[in-house]
Amino acid sequence: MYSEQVMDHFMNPRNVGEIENPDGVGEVGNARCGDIMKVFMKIENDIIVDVKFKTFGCGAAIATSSMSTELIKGKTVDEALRVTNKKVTEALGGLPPVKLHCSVLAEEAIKAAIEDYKNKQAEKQTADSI
Amino acid sequence: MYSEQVMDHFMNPRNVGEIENPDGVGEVGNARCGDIMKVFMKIENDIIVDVKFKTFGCGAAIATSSMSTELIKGKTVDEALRVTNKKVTEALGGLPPVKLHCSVLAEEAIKAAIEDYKNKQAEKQTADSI
Amino acid sequence: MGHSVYLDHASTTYTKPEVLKEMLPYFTDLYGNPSSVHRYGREARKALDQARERTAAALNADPNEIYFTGSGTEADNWAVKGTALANSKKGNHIITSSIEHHAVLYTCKYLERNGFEVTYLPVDEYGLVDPEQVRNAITDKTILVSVMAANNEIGTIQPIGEIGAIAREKGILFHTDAVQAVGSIPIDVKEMNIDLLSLSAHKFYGPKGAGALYMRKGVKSEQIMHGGAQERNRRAGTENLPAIVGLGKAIELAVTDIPQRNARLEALRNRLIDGILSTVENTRLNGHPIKRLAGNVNFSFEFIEGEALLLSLDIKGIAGSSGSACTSGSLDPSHVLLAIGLSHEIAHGSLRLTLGDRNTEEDIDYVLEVLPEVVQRLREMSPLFNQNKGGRTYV
Amino acid sequence: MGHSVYLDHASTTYTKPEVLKEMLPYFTDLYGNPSSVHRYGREARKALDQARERTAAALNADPNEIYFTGSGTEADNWAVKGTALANSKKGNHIITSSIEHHAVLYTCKYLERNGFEVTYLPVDEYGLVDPEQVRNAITDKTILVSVMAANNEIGTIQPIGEIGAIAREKGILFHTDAVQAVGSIPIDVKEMNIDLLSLSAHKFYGPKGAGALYMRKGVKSEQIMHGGAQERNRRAGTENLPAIVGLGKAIELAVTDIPQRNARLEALRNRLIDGILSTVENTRLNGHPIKRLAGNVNFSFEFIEGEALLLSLDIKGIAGSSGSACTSGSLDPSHVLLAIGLSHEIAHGSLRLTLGDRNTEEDIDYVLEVLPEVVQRLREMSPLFNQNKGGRTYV
Ligand SMILES: Cc1ncc(COP(=O)(O)O)c(C=O)c1O
Ligand SMILES: Cc1ncc(COP(=O)(O)O)c(C=O)c1O
Repeated sequence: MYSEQVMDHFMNPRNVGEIENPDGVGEVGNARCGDIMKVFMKIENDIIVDVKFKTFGCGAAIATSSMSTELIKGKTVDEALRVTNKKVTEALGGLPPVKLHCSVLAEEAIKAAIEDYKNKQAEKQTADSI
Repeated sequence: MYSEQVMDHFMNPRNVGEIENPDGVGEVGNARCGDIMKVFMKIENDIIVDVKFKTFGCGAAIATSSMSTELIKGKTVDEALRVTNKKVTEALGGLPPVKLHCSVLAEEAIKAAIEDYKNKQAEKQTADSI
Repeated sequence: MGHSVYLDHASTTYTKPEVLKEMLPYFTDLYGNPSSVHRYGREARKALDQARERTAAALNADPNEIYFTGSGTEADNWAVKGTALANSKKGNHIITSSIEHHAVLYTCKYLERNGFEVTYLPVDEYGLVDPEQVRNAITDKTILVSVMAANNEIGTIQPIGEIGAIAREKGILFHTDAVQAVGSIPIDVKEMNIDLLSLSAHKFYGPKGAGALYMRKGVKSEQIMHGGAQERNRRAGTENLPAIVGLGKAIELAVTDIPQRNARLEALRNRLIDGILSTVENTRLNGHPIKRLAGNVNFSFEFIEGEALLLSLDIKGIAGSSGSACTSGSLDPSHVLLAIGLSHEIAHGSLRLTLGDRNTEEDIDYVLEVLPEVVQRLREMSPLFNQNKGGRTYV
Repeated sequence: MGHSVYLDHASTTYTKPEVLKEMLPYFTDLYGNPSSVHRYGREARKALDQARERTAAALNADPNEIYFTGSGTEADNWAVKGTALANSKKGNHIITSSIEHHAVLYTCKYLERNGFEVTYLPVDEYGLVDPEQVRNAITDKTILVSVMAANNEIGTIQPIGEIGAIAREKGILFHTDAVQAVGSIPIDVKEMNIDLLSLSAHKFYGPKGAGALYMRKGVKSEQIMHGGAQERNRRAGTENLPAIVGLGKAIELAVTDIPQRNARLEALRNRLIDGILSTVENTRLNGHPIKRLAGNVNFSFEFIEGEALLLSLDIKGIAGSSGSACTSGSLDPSHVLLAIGLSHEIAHGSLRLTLGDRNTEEDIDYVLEVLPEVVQRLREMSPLFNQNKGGRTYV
């Protein structure tokens, strides 16, 4: 069912955990639907210097969380926004069709975290400029 | 499907053939339905001294023809009329349910032959009495 | 008595040893349910996928156009009911032939009781459907044409390519019951414009209990087996994996070397046909002389009844079948034999001998030795037969 | 890694060697079609009759009340659709439970789309149907009550004897899906007033591809599989003889020594349940504590998702199943878990382990060694779980 890469990222997920005082946090999904992904980011000079996640969900959800955080680590925010669910899926050697929605979850969580970061930046600037 | 007795009477049917100048002949069934039985009788002093049959039909039809002619041979006409399809079937060790109608065919053929005999007797008597 | 000549392959075949061999692990070791997440399930899923690919390859279809069923009958029921119900808004008219297998015919009768109209096309004396009659029968209410690829009783092969082309041209679904055809006639669902096709493993040396329906992508059809999400949510029920694996292997073998196997079977078949025609009088070969399945022989013998003939042959170690009513407990002889114009009485005296891969010339010669005697013995018992005149006309 | 612990017997069982052994001759030697006149056919017919007798004996039914099908699903479809359609003049109302298998539930949904009305009775927190609610749901339009004998997910055993008595008293047909119950609960169709009963061989160490419907003499039902005259003209299709022979043997074994086998299974089951309860926090046993199948264990683990749990166990060589939506590709978790009152989020974290005759104490101990670690690992990854507080409430 799952590729070797998926199983590897499921069993040995990269970047699991939380970041204290993150610069951006995103949480998408809900428990009712069976998957939640929460992403924490440390961002310096627009570069994602650290990223961690916590995921409640199936094997595909955990593996895509792991892979997508790997793919954006060290990237600029703009580069990270271009990491689509398609790229994550490809990097995992594909996903069963019924599991493709899990890769969307990861994409959305990352976007939400970056959005959160940008909002915070905007707030800071507003605060600074006052 | 068929009992040993049925198979025996099918493979080695008793009384197959015709009788020249029979005292009674009965034919029932029709080719359209897949079975015809024709019975020939030689009757002396109300006793069936000889009986022969020809049958177009399935294994059960042939076996019941054989068995029923055996059962009436040497019997009086009245005794023969009491040989029901049930008795023939029993003597054959039973028949599959879908084949029970074959045993009726034999009973009817015998009745028809006896009827024919009686009609001929009646005609003779009428002829005699004229 | 040593003889044992099985000539009833159209009824069912043995499972070939190499087919059974592939099936066996799925009973005791790889027994998982293909829907399960765990390794047993994944092993099972892999086997299921492989069987689907093999089946698709045999028909030039796509694997996800193949749906496994429990039998050819289920595939036929599904093909006809499923498309009828799903397309009833478009129309309520179905065209089929009068010599279909009961799995199609009685499904059509069922639909007739439920508001559909069915045209049962006649066939000619050889059992052939005329494609032009299909065309002419089409109305703006027609939603399905179902004509079998080859007939199970008389072996006649239908011009399904031509019928498929007409149906496609008119935008009407075309189903073919290929239960007897698979392995005997090369089938290409694309080239032949087939939208739905039924098959059954035990007719081509696979196991009983597995059939398949090919359904072209995009065909609108209702489910008839409700429940679990198996077969991409279109046919519920835990897959009969050992049998499906067997189907996959068997169909792969069946479509390999069709010309060679047919050449061998046809030689045996023709030897049998010629032998019967030259040794038994008052007989009639049923079905088409050339457009017939390589293994099919079907004769009517006048003045005698088919079941009695079968029993007599059976005692001699020859297994055949008959369209006689008496073999089925029904009242009428085979609808196929009546449809090609035989009278009831002649139809009752029919014998079908269907050859298979294990049959030999010796088998044929043995039949040719036994059959004339057997027919003669029964004729001598028959009130319809007059030894001197060679028979009387039926009443 | 040496461990291989199969705990998914409710999904499907292996075929017992002694069952397979009885089946094997019917593939390659005794391969005749039971409808055939010749000796191959007669041998097949004899085997078919024997399987029918064994099945009847297992249920205290009459052999001619047993109809073989291709699966438990087909038996369920037939039972529900067949009686509904045949009795639609009497009424159009069906009563069932909300925790039936989809083979019954989706058949009911299909009937709802076709003019029938269906009452889906609720169950209590243990999954029990209340017989009094059955009684109260009966109207003068009610034609069928269908309540399963035991649930496939949570193992709850229903009071089918009581429900049967009520249905009989009211003159309404009673069907029970006993697919999970056969071999686990003694069944007597007469004593329990059962009119129709479905079973499936691969759930009791028989082969896949064979099911049966018990239909009491005199029950009015329509055919759903049209075609040949098999099964006394009520279910068409060449019989899957090897599998039917296997069903016969398997059911004979299954109903022998139920108390002894159950005692062994229950000891293992309780060891597993107690072990999980004492080593893993924030868990919930689903189903009835006592009125449950001897081999069924079903837990919900908070904060984690079932498929991830299954995968993790699978890697450790443990095969289980889950009511999580993610195992089936559907959107909602098991309707059964929702019906007993679990929230969606808890239902997603469910694990079913179903024991079989080959499982040992070592298997159980191994699971108890592995499971707590696995649960812990997943919880640590979960945003819903707070290591210190032991979890947060769901959003
Ligand atoms: C032409 C044809 N269609 C359908 C069937 C039904 O197949 P099965 O009996 O395997 O369900 C058969 C064989 O019996 C057949 O010969
Ligand atoms: C309670 C119940 N009913 C019906 C079925 C359907 O049986 P099958 O998959 O063998 O058709 C199952 C098993 O899947 C079941 O557990």
